[in-house]
Amino acid sequence: MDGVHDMGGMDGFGPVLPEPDEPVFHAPWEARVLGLRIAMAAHQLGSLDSWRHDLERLPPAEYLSTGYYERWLIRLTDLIAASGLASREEMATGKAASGERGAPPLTAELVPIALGTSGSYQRQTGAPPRFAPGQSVRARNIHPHGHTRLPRYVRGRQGRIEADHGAHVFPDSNAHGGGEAPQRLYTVSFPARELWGEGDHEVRLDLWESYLEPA
Amino acid sequence: MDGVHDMGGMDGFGPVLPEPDEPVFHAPWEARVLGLRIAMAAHQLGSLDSWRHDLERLPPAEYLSTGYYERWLIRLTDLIAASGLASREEMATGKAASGERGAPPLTAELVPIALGTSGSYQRQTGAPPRFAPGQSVRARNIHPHGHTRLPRYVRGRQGRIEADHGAHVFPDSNAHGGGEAPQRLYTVSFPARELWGEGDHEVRLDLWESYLEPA
Amino acid sequence: MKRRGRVRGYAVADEWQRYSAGMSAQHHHAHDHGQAPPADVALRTQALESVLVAKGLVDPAALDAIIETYETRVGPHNGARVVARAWADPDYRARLLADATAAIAEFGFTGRQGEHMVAVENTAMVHNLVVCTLCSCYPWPVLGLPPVWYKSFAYRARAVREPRAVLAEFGVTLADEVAIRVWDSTSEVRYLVIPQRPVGTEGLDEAALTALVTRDSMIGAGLALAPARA
Amino acid sequence: MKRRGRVRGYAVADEWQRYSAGMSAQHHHAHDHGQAPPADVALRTQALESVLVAKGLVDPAALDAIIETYETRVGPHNGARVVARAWADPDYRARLLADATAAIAEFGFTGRQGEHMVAVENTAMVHNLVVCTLCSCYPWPVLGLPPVWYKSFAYRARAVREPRAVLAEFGVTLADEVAIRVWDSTSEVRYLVIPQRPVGTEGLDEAALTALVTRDSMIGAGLALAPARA
Repeated sequence: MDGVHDMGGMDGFGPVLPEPDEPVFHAPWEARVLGLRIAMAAHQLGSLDSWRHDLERLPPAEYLSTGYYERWLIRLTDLIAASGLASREEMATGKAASGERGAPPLTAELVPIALGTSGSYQRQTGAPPRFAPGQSVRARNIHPHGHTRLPRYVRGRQGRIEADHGAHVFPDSNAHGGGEAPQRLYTVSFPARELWGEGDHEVRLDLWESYLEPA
Repeated sequence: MDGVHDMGGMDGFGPVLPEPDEPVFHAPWEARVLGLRIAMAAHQLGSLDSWRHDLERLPPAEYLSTGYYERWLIRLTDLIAASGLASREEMATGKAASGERGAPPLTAELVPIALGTSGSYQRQTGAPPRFAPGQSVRARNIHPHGHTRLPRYVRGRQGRIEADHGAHVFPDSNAHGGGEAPQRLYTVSFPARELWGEGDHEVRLDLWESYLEPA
Repeated sequence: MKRRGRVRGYAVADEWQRYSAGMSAQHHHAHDHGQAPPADVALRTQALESVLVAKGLVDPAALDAIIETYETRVGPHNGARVVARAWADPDYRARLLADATAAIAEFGFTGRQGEHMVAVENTAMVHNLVVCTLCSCYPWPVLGLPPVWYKSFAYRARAVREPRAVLAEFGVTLADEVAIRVWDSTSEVRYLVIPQRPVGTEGLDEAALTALVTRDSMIGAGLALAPARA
Repeated sequence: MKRRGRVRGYAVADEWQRYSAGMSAQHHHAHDHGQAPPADVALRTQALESVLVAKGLVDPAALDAIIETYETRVGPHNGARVVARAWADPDYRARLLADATAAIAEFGFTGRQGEHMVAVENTAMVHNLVVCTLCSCYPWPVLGLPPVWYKSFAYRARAVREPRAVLAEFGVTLADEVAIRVWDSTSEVRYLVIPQRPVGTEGLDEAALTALVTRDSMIGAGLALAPARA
């Protein structure tokens, strides 16, 4: 989707403000939201791709006026409500409506394993790559209404294949329950002048094969 | 500037909600803000171009979370403060700090004339047009940090000259006090497929000559 | 009203229905619709007016006159007269299409946001729709001040992207073979749509025709009324 | 800190200075900087945790363990060890550049947001900078959780557009002849920058080198510390 989350190149956000000696969390609730998000993932609430899409589908004014962990809190609450694991009223009051009590799938003992292991997003498809390193390509000028990892700022612009990462899970499909539909993933470089009409730097992105066409 | 005000094609804003029997104003204060804006224009507070740029430079979250007349109120207050005609404290309290009292340049008697007359934005430059109706052009892929009337969604896309409006005041210059710098203005048509990768409609925009290159 | 979810597979509209239904009470998005401004906006406006009047910078009677102008004298009834005459008088229609600024000035409709008018005509083959994606440019002398939906982020975003879906939200469904032409008001040129003259209006005079011309039809977001509905 | 107004003629930064200075007290934009969340967020979080614990969906001890992991065990000190070894051990450096995921796993640094690691090396000729314009993708196993500035809208917007200006805001000024390469983390591939080894560190061992490697230097927003400053 062409949303406000797609921020590459946008003006108006002011200077970058590094914070000296920044703590990992700025308030205890931020830490709890992180913990809750990870712990609830053990309930199979959806893919990381659908989670990213949940966040980017927040109404634009809300996306821009909330912080990172507040957006997580909003969407985690929504995910749990949609799953039926708890109702909005229960989550608002903090009180369970029924006396049923399950056993948490993620215990403290399992945390090191849960955090230290994770699956690969690479898949074997057997399909030959359409592009090879060094080749000129153009990012397609497409505007999907759903989730995509093709930022607006490269659409229609010409670049060069720098690396082939093999086939990876395709977020545009996986975010919408359409299956992993793995596709070749490439690192593509673009000169700043091609992207912005000025500048001397280079920008590299990882782009899936269907985002690209020969140039 | 590539700002959130440049909304053409953006997703996430929901449905269009026409309001049956909509009043001209939804609250008395909206009407007063309109009146104040027009009445204060008699004090020569700047061009319409700089006013538009004032509005689009609102911090993005603020732009998206305020209404049309509220944005006007914010920027009118800022303009008056910058002009020195009233201080922020005076405007916040509603009380004039000094006893000086001028004569309002716009009286009720002058309102019909002020609203019914306005100057042309067309200028005679003597410069021959660079493009002619029917010609193929491409909107340049430029990303000015200042005010521009070249929306992102046409940049880099190919279109056709439909009409030549003569030379008009160039907003990208005039908004920044750079003078009128008049340039030829053209109506340019773009097929939806060229803009969005799909669709069967056509979009027409009025674009200044320096926004365009031959295609 | 129809919702966008119908048009596209991805459920952006679902978000809005969720919010509209108040399921997420912490989040208020009313401003996007131009509703429910903060309570203090009225007070801030009042304070601003008070001090500007006290300093002799504005004349409250001038404010009243400006407001009265746009509440009663300058509005879509002006544009409706222009359109009705174009329907009734082929010579006027020709003048309007050739030089809309001059033709509209024949009625005395002049002034800010109407400096460079262009009239575009809807036909059986082409439907015109006007938007301003960058702000809310609108032809004030013929249509008055823009409605909230015209200024809404949704309209500004979607009119150039999916005009058929937007028109459907206004209850307007055009045949597939009608070409849609969207005008994005990026300059000081302002566009007035001449809607198609409804069938069954052959016997009507200019005044009767005027009553059929709605504001939305002059933006392209609606059609002129059929005589029975007027 | 330097301001953007210095870099470009148009004064976006002026806006921010105005707001920072509190001249427009009605408008709060603190969220953009990740500061000052609404007071009720903490209460909402507490209510959510309470009910999830009451229903046996989460174990509060597991939450504590997750938080403790990212507060103490998984953070930029992990990445610093990787970088220091790459500086000290040419064979390790070669393995890291050839297959960063495997080379980083030699330390046991594995897990979510580190599934597909790529190491990119800063040299006298090329400076690498990492961003995620679409969200805030970041290599957790080596750097921990991202800092607020990395998640900020300003950084996400500007790193790909004007990296030299952004670097200047971190106090990093590169010679014009140094090429800047910005990596936008659009896939599950995560990038670790190997900063240039500071001069005067020839005699230092791996542990001493580790202390010179800052978090920002592994994102490309900073340089490794000179030995005197460590």
